[in-house]
Amino acid sequence: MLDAAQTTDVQAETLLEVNNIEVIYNHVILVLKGVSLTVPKGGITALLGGNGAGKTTTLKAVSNLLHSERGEVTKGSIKYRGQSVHESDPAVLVEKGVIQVMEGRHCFEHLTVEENLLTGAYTRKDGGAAIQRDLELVYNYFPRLKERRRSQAGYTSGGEQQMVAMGRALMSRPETILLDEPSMGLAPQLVEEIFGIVKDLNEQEGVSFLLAEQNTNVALRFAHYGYILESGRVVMDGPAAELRENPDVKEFYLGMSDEGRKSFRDVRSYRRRKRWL
Amino acid sequence: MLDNSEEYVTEDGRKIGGVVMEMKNITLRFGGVVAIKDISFDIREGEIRAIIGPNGAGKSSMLNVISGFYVPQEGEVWFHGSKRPPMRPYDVARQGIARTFQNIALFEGMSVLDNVMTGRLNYMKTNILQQAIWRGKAEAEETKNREAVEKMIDFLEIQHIRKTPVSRLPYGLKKRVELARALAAEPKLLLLDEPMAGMNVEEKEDMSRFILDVNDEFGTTIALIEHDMGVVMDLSDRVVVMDYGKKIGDGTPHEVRNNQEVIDAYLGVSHD
Amino acid sequence: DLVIPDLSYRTGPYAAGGIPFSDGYNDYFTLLNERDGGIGGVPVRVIECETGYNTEKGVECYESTKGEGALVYQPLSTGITYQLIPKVTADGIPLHTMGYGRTSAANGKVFSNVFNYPANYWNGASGAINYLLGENGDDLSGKKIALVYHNSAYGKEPIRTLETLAEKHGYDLTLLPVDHPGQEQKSQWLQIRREKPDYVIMWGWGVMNQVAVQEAANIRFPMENFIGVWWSGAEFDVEPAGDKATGYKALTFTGLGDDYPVYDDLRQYVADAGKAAGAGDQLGAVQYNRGLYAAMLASEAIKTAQEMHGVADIDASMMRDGMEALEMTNAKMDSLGMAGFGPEFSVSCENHGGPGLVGVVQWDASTGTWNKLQDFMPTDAEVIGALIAEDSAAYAAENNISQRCE
Amino acid sequence: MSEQLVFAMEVILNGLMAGVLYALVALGFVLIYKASGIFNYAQGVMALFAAMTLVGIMNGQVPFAHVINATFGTHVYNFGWTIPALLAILLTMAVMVVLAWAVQQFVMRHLVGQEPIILFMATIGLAYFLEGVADLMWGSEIKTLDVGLPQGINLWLDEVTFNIFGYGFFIDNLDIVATVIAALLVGALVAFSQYTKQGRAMRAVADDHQAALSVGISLNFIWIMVWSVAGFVALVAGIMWGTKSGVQFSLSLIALKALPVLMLGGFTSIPGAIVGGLIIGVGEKLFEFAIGPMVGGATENWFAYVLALIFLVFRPQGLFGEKIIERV
Amino acid sequence: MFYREAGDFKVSYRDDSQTFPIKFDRYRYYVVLAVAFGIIPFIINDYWANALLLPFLIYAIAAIGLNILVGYCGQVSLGTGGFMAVGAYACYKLMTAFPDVSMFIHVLLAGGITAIVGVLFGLPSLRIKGFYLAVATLAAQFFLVWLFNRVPWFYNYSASGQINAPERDVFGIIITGPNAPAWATYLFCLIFLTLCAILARNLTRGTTGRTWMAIRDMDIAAEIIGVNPLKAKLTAFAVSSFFVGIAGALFFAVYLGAVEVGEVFGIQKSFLVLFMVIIGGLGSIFGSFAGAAFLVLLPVVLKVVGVDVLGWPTDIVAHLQLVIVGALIVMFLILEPHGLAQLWRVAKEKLRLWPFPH
Ligand SMILES: Nc1ncnc2c1ncn2[C@@H]1O[C@H](COP(=O)(O)OP(=O)(O)OP(=O)(O)O)[C@@H](O)[C@H]1O
Ligand SMILES: Nc1ncnc2c1ncn2[C@@H]1O[C@H](COP(=O)(O)OP(=O)(O)OP(=O)(O)O)[C@@H](O)[C@H]1O
Ligand SMILES: [Mg+2]
Ligand SMILES: [Mg+2]
Repeated sequence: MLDAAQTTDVQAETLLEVNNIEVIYNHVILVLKGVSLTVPKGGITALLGGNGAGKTTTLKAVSNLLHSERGEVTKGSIKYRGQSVHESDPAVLVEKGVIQVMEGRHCFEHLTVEENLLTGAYTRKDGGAAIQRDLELVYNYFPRLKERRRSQAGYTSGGEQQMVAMGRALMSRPETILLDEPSMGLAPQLVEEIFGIVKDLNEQEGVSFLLAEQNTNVALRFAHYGYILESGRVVMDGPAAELRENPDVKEFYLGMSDEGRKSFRDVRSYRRRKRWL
Repeated sequence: MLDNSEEYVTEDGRKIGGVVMEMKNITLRFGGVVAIKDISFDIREGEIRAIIGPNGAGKSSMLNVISGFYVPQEGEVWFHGSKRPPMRPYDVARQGIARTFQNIALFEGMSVLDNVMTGRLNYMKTNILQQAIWRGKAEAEETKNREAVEKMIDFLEIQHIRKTPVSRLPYGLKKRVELARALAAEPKLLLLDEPMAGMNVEEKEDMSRFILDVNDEFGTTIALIEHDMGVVMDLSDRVVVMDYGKKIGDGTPHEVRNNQEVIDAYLGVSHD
Repeated sequence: DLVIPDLSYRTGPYAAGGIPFSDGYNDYFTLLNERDGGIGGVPVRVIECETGYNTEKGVECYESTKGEGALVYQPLSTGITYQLIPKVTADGIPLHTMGYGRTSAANGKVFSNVFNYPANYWNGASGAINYLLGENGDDLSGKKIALVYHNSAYGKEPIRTLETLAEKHGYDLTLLPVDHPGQEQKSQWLQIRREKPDYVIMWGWGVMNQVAVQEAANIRFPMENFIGVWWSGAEFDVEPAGDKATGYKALTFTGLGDDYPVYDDLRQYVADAGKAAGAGDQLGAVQYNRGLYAAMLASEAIKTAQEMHGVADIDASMMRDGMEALEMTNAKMDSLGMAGFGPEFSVSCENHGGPGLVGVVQWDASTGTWNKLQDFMPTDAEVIGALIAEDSAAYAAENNISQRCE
Repeated sequence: MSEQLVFAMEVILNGLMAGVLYALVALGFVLIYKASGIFNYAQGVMALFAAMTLVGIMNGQVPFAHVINATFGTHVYNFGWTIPALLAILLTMAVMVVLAWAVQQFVMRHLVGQEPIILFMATIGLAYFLEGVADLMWGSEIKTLDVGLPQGINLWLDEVTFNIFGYGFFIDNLDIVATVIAALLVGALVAFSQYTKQGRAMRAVADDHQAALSVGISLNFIWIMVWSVAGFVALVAGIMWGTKSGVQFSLSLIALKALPVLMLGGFTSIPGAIVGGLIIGVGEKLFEFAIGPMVGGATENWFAYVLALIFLVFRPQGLFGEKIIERV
Repeated sequence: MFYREAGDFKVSYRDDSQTFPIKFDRYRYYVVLAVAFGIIPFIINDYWANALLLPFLIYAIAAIGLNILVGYCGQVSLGTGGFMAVGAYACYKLMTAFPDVSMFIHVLLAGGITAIVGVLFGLPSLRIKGFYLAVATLAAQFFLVWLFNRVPWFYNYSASGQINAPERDVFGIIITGPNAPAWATYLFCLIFLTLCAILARNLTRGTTGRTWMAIRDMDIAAEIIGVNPLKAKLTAFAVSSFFVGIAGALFFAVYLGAVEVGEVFGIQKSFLVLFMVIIGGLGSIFGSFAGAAFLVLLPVVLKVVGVDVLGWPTDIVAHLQLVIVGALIVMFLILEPHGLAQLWRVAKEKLRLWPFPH
């Protein structure tokens, strides 16, 4: 078992390296304006930022899913383990061990929950028994899914679908997971659980994470390193612990002021907005 | 019978009115799945009523029952003191119930403005011929309603994206547009299904402000599903807790927060 | 030069019939140009325009070619014909619909610019019945005859005639429509199998023919009792059914095969010279001969017009006159190397339909040829004449046309 | 037994057989729809293309002979050899795989994630394209196709039924062959889509292209595979129909016979295609038999559609189609 | 730099919701109208009218109609050919029954009758959705064609079952039949097209249009926020069929003059109009024009280039035409799935930014 110290050691090795990329949608809408970040092996890297900052776009750029949304990476490079993955088929990336859990669940509606999970194992070649074992593992993580295994995913509740999406990604036995807003729409208990699982996987299996999250609070609690994105640019980065202490981050992303957490009732007066740009 | 005149005083001393909507012994099944099991609760005039519970508890289904999209196998819905006969969702909307959806249900092919304008359908009285001719009645009506809509757009601070097709908007803004669409209907009862999912604190604060303002300024009654306990505890006057289709708690945020059953089923740790 | 538009269809569902017809039509004019230097010294220019059997394209072709000084149109499509009848009349250009089109156009008194000699559908229907009468000792009473027809204007043409003749001769007529394209005819042929009609007459075009012949073979309907109209009597209609198609009969108003002197010239000046239209592999095919015949009739009409008006480079109205005064004699055909290729006939102001002589041929799969069973024989002019008069009168009334030729 | 009843039985039997032939075409649609949510209008033209290619290969025709001759003034038509049916079928299959690859490479790959109607349009464009290419390649005249399938009345059945009812039923041998082949095809395809990994991946792709990509399913591979299988089904359909009526343009119109079958059976169901085919086949033949004579016949074209339509009003996803998920 | 909206401010909501909010567009629109009404009628000849302009105008009407149904309301229909046939036969029956009434009225009534038939066949759309509906509309297509072919009353018992347009006029100017002057037929169709386009535009920018689009984008949500799906879908079917019926009437009476229903109004027609709508751009009135123009002109251009200029055999050109049209359709869809209209919009957007790349 790895302990925390080791984890930090291994951080030296960089798995994913995004270098100054620019993304344009529809040939006209410039969304990312030079984003660079690195994901070290065995680390949990958080990508934070408000709505429309470009988190999802960054993740999709990495996993090469932009194409089907009429977006393209026009500048910069993306390397995984030193190899450029910029032009490759998304499937190739999955085979290399990088899988993305997409924002908004994206379950296969007409497949049953179990079939959904099994598609996650599509690229695996280590035999049915191993897959079966992992299936049990996923059911262990999300008992609710086991109950609903035979229902069509389209009919499950929002939270259940989120679990399916997570579970499906786990089924591919990834080395790196790109997680896009895993906490969205989940009950608080489950958010904790999911992050618990993230932590487990990270510590026990050495899975690396790149995590796009709005829930800054939780994200910074679990992540090792964080990037803050705004309007398509990285405006701040640093070890999670440092970010947590940064007064600006505190105020604008964690909702804390010097007096501790504010009540949502108290923010009614029109406030100054902090923008780095 | 209900006592509609009964006044109710919340924890922080706000007075809210009598019962506007009451759900009585609602049971909803989908084949073998029981989404809602014999649940009763009420919503009072002018209050913010939260519905919470773990995933798959049946919260969204409950909203769907209220808005007439799901027809429960058992139970009754009382609205404004009378039992609601079975009716299609659009008739429910006409009674002054508007809502937003958990998985944003905006009309992706239309601009923000048009989306919000659809919220005012119930105020559109011209017939198709008048609209085809446009000049005169239809145009006047359009302009009048446009003014009301612009008010909502201003209120929610989305003026700058008025003409943008919603498909291009980021998630958080979409949520706001959806709220604008619901508000444009000037509803008596507003149902919000996880309005703050996928937002960061700053945006949640904004959204909270909007919800409170709506509640205050227009006196709109609000039923709200949310998973962020901070938000729920701060905003709501009363909370219903569901788990596996059953009601496991109902009361002020304070009561609910300390209910052991609720903590076990949902909150995990106590949230303060 | 003499401009002859060729509204052909080498694509689409009816290409199989359109290709050989157009090849023959083109090749004959090529022959005249190559061998004789045109007609009366003026070269012929054929403008081919693809319609795909589609009316709108037909209109486009018509409009784009009429300005070139087109002399006569031959669209080989009943739909396009109906389209063009009013237009050509207004524009003063003749329209020749040989063996198709609007039957009542045979009445020249009403249809000034439309010609459908030498035979029309009603001649066809009557010809088939006459042939059957001959087979049965002039008595068809009590016989059952089924008509399998393409459910379109074209296919419906013979119905009225057959019905009238049924009254006259006392046979039973069953109507079996087949919808375009006619790939599925199980129902129709099962019905035939059940009801066992004595004879089946077919008005088909396109794939419908092949399927019908095949189905007839499948239910073992006696092929000799199965007669198709001339548009259902080409090689490609029967070949897919193989040997089982032997015995199938078809009507014709032209000679079949390539046993005519004109073919020597065609080979010499056209095919072997590499000037043949299309792939050049259709010589002697049934529909090729029809195209050839149509071209021959057109060129003879041009000659007639040139003589009448004393002008070599005639225009459309002279062409019309030429067609109206056309006379086809055996001697003439002989001199063209096409003796017996078609019936003798003459056109007049009143009669634009010719004599309506109809022949019958029979398919022999083993040799792959059509054998002549019956020469060009007259049809029931009395019945047909009345029908033509009635239908053209209705048209004249509808369109405020006053009768000509008085 | 009354004569009408016996006739009706014969009609029903033939309807069943006709239904199988429709189902053969419908199967191709179902496959592609299942795998990509694409309503492949080009399926009919694919059948035509396959049949034309088969005949062309068997007869040793020079592809694009007409164009070559027109451009270079040459006179090449034939290689001068003929190829046995079985080998020709294999070669045609290879051509269909190449076609599948090309479709994927040049069309579908660029349309990932588009709305269904756009994809549908693309297949119509493809249909036009293929039709033109097929004609240019092999010429548009009618060709006779004979791969040695039996044809004509089945005498055994004729005799048996004659002994029972006093009226021998007509069943076409070709239809019997088609039925057997269709049964085998359906069995194999059901097993494939329901129980194999690739089958599951195929259905996943149909639901959500992006998500499928994100779990590492290669759309390229799945689609080439599915289009190849659909090409194979098209070839089978092309052989059956081509044997009946000769190979020519109208072959592509059999697609129209398959559509009501699809509707009735459900776009996504392989067994649905066959059951739908049977119902439509029997329905339209019976209607034409019983009601047709009263209304003037030729009812088959529309009756199938109206039958399917009425049916759909009660079951909007067809008999076996996946339930249309309606949630908010 | 040529195309700007800066400086073009709106001071009222009324101005803001007009058809061409940008001045430049508005002027261009007036110029087009002026040319269409003021210049073309004087220079038109038979070829241009009959081979190009009439089909373009009439198809544009049909495309607008279908676009309302498919592009705005999201109900894919393959029954357009059948509905055009209803328009044509209604017009024929009216023309022959009331010879003295103006053609203008006949055509409008034909549209009205088609609207009723359209509503009838639109009823199943309440239950049936997506491609199921598309295929279901084929029932209308085949049934209607069969009906017109079958029942002699529709074709006034003529021997062949064809219908022929007798000569009819509007204010004494002959509009139908072979003697109608090219300019008159052109103007007649142009007036209808202009009216239809304006009506369609008015409907689609107001409440009706929004309910249609709501149904298209997400029918369940639309119903929950208060759209009555029955009403929305049926009005879409009615309005769409009205336009399609007008197009059918004009197609028969003014353009072709004689019609054989199975051939002219067959399923190919349904596909053709759908093509126009999609190539042009779903949910765009301008797109309907662009699509109609494209698909009417393209084959003619290809033919002229292939046969007249390059001198290729007609059949090769015809086949190549299929290949090229097919390839172009696919290419356009890949390039811009939202049609020519969107291509135009993107071009404008770029022009607005020009000379800056973003
Ligand atoms: N398909 C698209 N076409 C055009 N613009 C797009 C598209 N997808 C995203 N955008 C734009 O790109 C910007 C970044 O979007 P992105 O989804 O990456 O943000 P995000 O940080 O993930 O936000 P959220 O937290 O709301 O998910 C937004 O302004 C959005 O409007
Ligand atoms: N139309 C339906 N058909 C079948 N099952 C359904 C349907 N709608 C909901 N369910 C089931 O009912 C249960 C309750 O679902 P619901 O969406 O109400 O949950 P929820 O409380 O909103 O959960 P979440 O917080 O995750 O959104 C779930 O198990 C879901 O799978
Ligand atoms: Mg995002
Ligand atoms: Mg929910």
